[in-house]
Formats: sequence, structure tokens, C-alpha cells
Amino acid sequence: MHRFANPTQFMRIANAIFPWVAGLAVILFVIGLPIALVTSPPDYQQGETVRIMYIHVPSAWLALMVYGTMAGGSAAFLIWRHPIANLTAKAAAPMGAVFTGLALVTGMLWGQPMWGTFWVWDARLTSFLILFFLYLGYLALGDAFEDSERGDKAAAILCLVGSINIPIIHFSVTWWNTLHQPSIMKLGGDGVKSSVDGSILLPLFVMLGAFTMYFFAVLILRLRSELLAAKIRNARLSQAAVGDALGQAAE
Amino acid sequence: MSVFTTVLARDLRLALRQSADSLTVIAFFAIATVLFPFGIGPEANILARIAPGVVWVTALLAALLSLDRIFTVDFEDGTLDQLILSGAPLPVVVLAKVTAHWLTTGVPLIIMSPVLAVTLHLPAEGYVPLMLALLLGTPTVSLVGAVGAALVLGTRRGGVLLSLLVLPLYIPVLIFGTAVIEGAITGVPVTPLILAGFAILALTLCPWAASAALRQAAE
Amino acid sequence: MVRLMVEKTFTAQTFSGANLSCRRGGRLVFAGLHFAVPPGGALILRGHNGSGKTTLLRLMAGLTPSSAGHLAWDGQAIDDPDAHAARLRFVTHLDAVKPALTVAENLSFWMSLWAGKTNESALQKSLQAFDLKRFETFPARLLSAGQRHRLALSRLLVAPAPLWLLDEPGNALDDASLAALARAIADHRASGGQVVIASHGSAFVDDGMTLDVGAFTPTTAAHWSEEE
Amino acid sequence: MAEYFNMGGYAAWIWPCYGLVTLGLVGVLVTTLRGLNARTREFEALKSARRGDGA
Repeated sequence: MHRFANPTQFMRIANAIFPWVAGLAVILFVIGLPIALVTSPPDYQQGETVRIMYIHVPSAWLALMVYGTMAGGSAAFLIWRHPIANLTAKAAAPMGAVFTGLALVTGMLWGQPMWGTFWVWDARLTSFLILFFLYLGYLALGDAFEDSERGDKAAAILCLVGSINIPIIHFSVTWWNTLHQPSIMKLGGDGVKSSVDGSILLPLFVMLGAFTMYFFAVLILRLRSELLAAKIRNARLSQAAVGDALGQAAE
Repeated sequence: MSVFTTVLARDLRLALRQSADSLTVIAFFAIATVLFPFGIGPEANILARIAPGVVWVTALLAALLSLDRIFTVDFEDGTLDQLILSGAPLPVVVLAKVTAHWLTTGVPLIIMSPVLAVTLHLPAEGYVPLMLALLLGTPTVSLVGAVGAALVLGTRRGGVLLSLLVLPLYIPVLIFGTAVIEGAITGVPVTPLILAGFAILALTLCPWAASAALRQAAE
Repeated sequence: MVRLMVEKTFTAQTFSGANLSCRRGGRLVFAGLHFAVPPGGALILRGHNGSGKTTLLRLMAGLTPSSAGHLAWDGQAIDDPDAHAARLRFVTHLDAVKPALTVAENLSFWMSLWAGKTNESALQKSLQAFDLKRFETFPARLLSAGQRHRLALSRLLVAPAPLWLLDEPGNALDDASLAALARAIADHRASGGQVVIASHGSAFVDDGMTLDVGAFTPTTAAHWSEEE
Repeated sequence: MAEYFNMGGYAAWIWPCYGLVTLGLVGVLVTTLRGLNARTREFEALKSARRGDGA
């Protein structure tokens, strides 16, 4: 485990797998998009709108997976003080917010033809809306300190608190939804269940894979960037220290 | 005296000497609730329909306004350093401070709530559930809020940030808090025990999370 | 002035630190720092602004973690911050005085937190040591900056602890108070306690060891080599 | 062809969905690459400045 805590070694491994991950992402998108958009048949219930599912479900899946990654990274950072774990959480967070936003927007655009309205207080949409706020809170807190290292720890604690709350929030919202709108149709779930059919599962899984590989590839790039930012900060600080020492010597 | 009672007694004494702080929170609760009839119109049946939700939402906002009192002053005047160095378990200190916060804001909100419910024409069978729901829900509000308040110590724009961090986490309490009241009115009772469950869960986790946040704030 | 009676002799233990480094805001403040304070000893921290005197004191208190090296008490590495906290008193540049409480209430709160109970005679002695007796029932908001600082210093005496960490304790003090502080430190050391003082001016002791924290500020090369 | 783009009458929802997702994914990738390039340049500049100092 501690082998990965060393930034240089970790990045060596990450850089070694990067071409494979990035290549796989490209290949899966090249295969998946034509299947999703052209060759796969329309669903017998939802018609052509089922094509939205092939990007909505992967976005939603990544929205959750990124939060899981962040929670794991935050825990590892707080317990073992792994700097890389923290950088991973930090690098992943904006992507998680984007995926959550995309899941919400595609859900709304799917809801309009299905339910005749852009927004229903469906349990899943509502949960994702709250998840989106959790992401915004994490990003805002990490950015709110003058000393970025302090923001790191605060954001990590917040991330863990949020990860304990996500199941509670989902349970509450689901219960609330059944209480108030027992007749509403569930988004996504029925689409998948009512037609467990190869013609739908194939594009879905290829797109899930493509999105996941895209996430890992961009995550590695963002980690590189975060590490460089840390190095630049250190270099600048040491310049400031030298400047101070020169000033002292001149006095 | 134990650590808990020592810290609790001091915070209560401070709150008593600066009672204007608590009164401001109650005043906010009243004013914010009274705004709703102006925004929605004075029809009694509409107000009665939204009364449980309005009381809960304004109670949450009022509690939110008072959260920075828990740690900010102690952080700024050096008391927090000394509390961390007291040698006492920090979660116990945190729990004492949260208890003081609940006694000085949560309890006044509970006492005040029936008065405001009257102005919103809450049906008679809703009053006891309203107070019970607030009694079981507000401890969670104080506990979760304390974690947020500890996290934003030393930030720019702490107050606005605090609301962004904490309000999403209050949604479960809001859902079940209003459901308990509405259930009593519509005759489909909802158990308030789930609110007690949230409170117990918050009680077991929040003091530790807040302690971790306080330690990193003092680093 | 009442001379403080030596109430308790602390069991003799050495407080030491080995190879300490500390990062603040990504900057390596000092590195490879060693110190040892024997029972009854005094350590004076010197150094220019930003050399890390306050950081070192906070590290000694267990508030700030060290990025390398460790602190030791009686040769045993300190791993329980709460146990370490229980044997030290830390006077920072913030006085931790509550304006709404009286002087006596301010003191007795910390006394009951540290000692588990309030002891009227110890309270009176602490008040007298820094000439605060006549303010006993005053709300602390009426005190001047110097008087508040004396109140913070009087906390050192309400419950005995062997290790005193003092950050610029002479700030805002008049000559009489400086003398009172010097006397309190001498009594504390006579009873086997030790003291670490970060100070620009008066050292308060004439036989203390001096540590120039500025000498441990790493060079530019160290910053880079640590990253690469 | 026009019939394909019509998506059975659902074009107004399907194409914006794909457009927004593409925009999101490409946008994240582009901002990441730009940040990475800017930081790489800055770091190289700092490094060469340091060599110049002979520090």
C-alpha cells in the first residue's frame, strides 16, 4: 500500500497504464456510439428515447462511482495521510460534479417526452440533485481556505460525512416519494427491467465501459496536473524563503 | 464536575449573559414564518396545508444562523486551542457544546413553534406531533450543524459556505419531521421513532467528525 | 507580592524532540531540529520573524503534527496527544479570555476542566500571583489588554502541570508583571517543572538554554530535493 | 437520412442530450489538458530560472 504513497512511483504506474486506459476509452466510444445511436433498435415502450439511457445511465453511474472514489481517497488520506489519496479525491471531484450535472440534465430531457414534464420529484432525480449539492459543497469548501492544505483535510472530512449521508438521503427521498407520488413512473429502472434484451444491454455496457475508462484516463491527467501544482507551489515558497533570507542578510 | 458538565455550564452561562443572541434566532424564526402568509395569501386551508413544512424549513434556517456561535468565537479568541489541550476527550467537549447550543436554540424553537403554527392555522391534531417532531429532530440539526461549523472555521465567507454544506444533510430530518405532523393531521400516522434513529446515529458519529475538524482547524 | 509556595514537586522527566520537521502551507518551516529540556530546565526559542518559533511551540503542544521526527517524554515517544496535553500548559498570543465572564469565573472554568474540581485557595493564589485579586468579580470585558494577558498567565498556576509552553509571554506586560512572571517561572522550575519560552525580548531566566529556530530553516535545495 | 435524424419524433430531446454530454466530457478533457500544459510550462520556467541562479 505504501508503495503507492510515493508520488513518483505512483505516477510511474499511472503513466504506464494511461495509454491503455485512454486507448480503451477511445475504442469503446468508437464502437459504442454507433451502436447506441444507429444500429440498436428502438425500445417497444420508450421508442427512440431509449437512446438517452445509453448516456444517462453511464453519467449517473459515474456520478456515484466518483463519489465512492473520493470517499475512499479521503479516508486513506485522513487515516494514512497518503498525499496521493487526497490528490485523487481533489482531482476527481470536479468530474463528479460534471457527471452528476449531466445525469440530471439528461434525466430531465428524458423525462419531458416520457412524463410530459422536465422535472418530477422522482426519487432518483431528487437524490441526484442533492448529490449535486454535496459535490458543490465539497468543491466550495476545498477552495475556501487561504492555506490549501487546510482545505484538503476539511474537504476530506466533509466527503466522509457526505458518504455516510448519501444512503440515508436516498432512503428518505425514496420513502418521501412513495408517500407523495405513489403513481409516478420510475425513471430508468422500468426501461432496463422491461426489456432485459441484448439489443439494449450491449450498447449500455459498452457505453458504461467507455465512460468509466474516460474517467480513469482524465483522472490520471488531472493527477499529473495536481502534482505539478504542488511542485510549483513548493518552488515558489522556497523562492519566497530565499528572498526573505537575502533581505535579512542585507539588513 | 465532569468535563461535560463543566463545558456545558460555561456555555450556558455565556449564552445567558449574551441572551440577545438566542433571542435574535427566535425572532428570525418568527419573522421568516410570518412572511409566508404574505407571499402565499391568507387563505386558511392553504396555510394549514403548508404549515408543517413552513415551520420546519424556517426552524432549520434559524438553527443554521446560530451554528457559527458553537465554535467561531472560541476559535478566534484562542479558547479552542486550550480546549483541545485540556487533556479531556475532545468529542465529549464537542458534545457538551452541542448540547448547550441545542438548549439555547433548539428548545426555544420548540417552545415557540405552536405560537407560529397558530398563525398558519395548523389543525389542532398537529400541535403535539409538531413539538414532538421538533424535539426529536432538532438534536440532529445541532449535531450535524456542529460538524459543518467546525469545518468552515478559518474560511472566507464561512456563513454562506456553511449553509451549502449543511442544508443538503438536513433533508432527511425535514422529510420525516414534516411527515410526522402531516401524518397526524391526515390520519395516516408516521412514526417519529425514525427521527430518534437519526438523532442516535448523529450522536454516535458527529462528535467524532467535529473533533477531527476542530483538530485540523487548530493545526 | 505574595511569593508562591512550591506546592508540588513534579516527577522528574525530560521533554525532548528529535529530528523534527514541520510543514506549514506546503512550506518546510524547519527541519532536523533537536532539543531536550531536563526537569527544572528552561529553553528559550529565538529567531527572526517567520522562523517558526510559534510553529515549534504548537508542535511541542501536540496541536501541529510534525512531518518528520518525534517528541518524547522521559525518552518515550509521545503518541497520545491527550495524555501529552494533560501535562502541559500553553500560553499563546491569544488569551482565551471570555469577556462575558468575570475574572474568577474565567479562571475557575479552566481549573475545573484541568483539575476536575475548583479549589478556592489555589484560585486566590493564582489571582494574587499576577496582581488580579482586585479584579476578581469584574467582567473580563473591562480588563485592558495587559490585564487580560495576566489573566491568561494566571491560568498557569490554577492546576499544576510540569511543562509550560509560553509564546511571547512578556507582550503587553508592565515591569511589575514581568517580574511576577519571572518569579512564577523560577518557582515552577524549582519544583521540577520545565519551561519553553519563545521570546524576542526578556528571557525571564538567566540560566536557560537558547535554541535559534531560524538556524533550522531549510535551504532552497532542500525544498526541491524533497519533492523530486 | 432526415428520418434518422428525426429519431422517431424525439430528435428535440435525444440530440441535445448527446450534445450536452459531448460538451461536458470534451469540456472536462480540454480544461484538464490546458491546466496541465500551463502548469508544465510554469514548472519548466521555474526550473530553468533556478538553474540560472545556480542555487
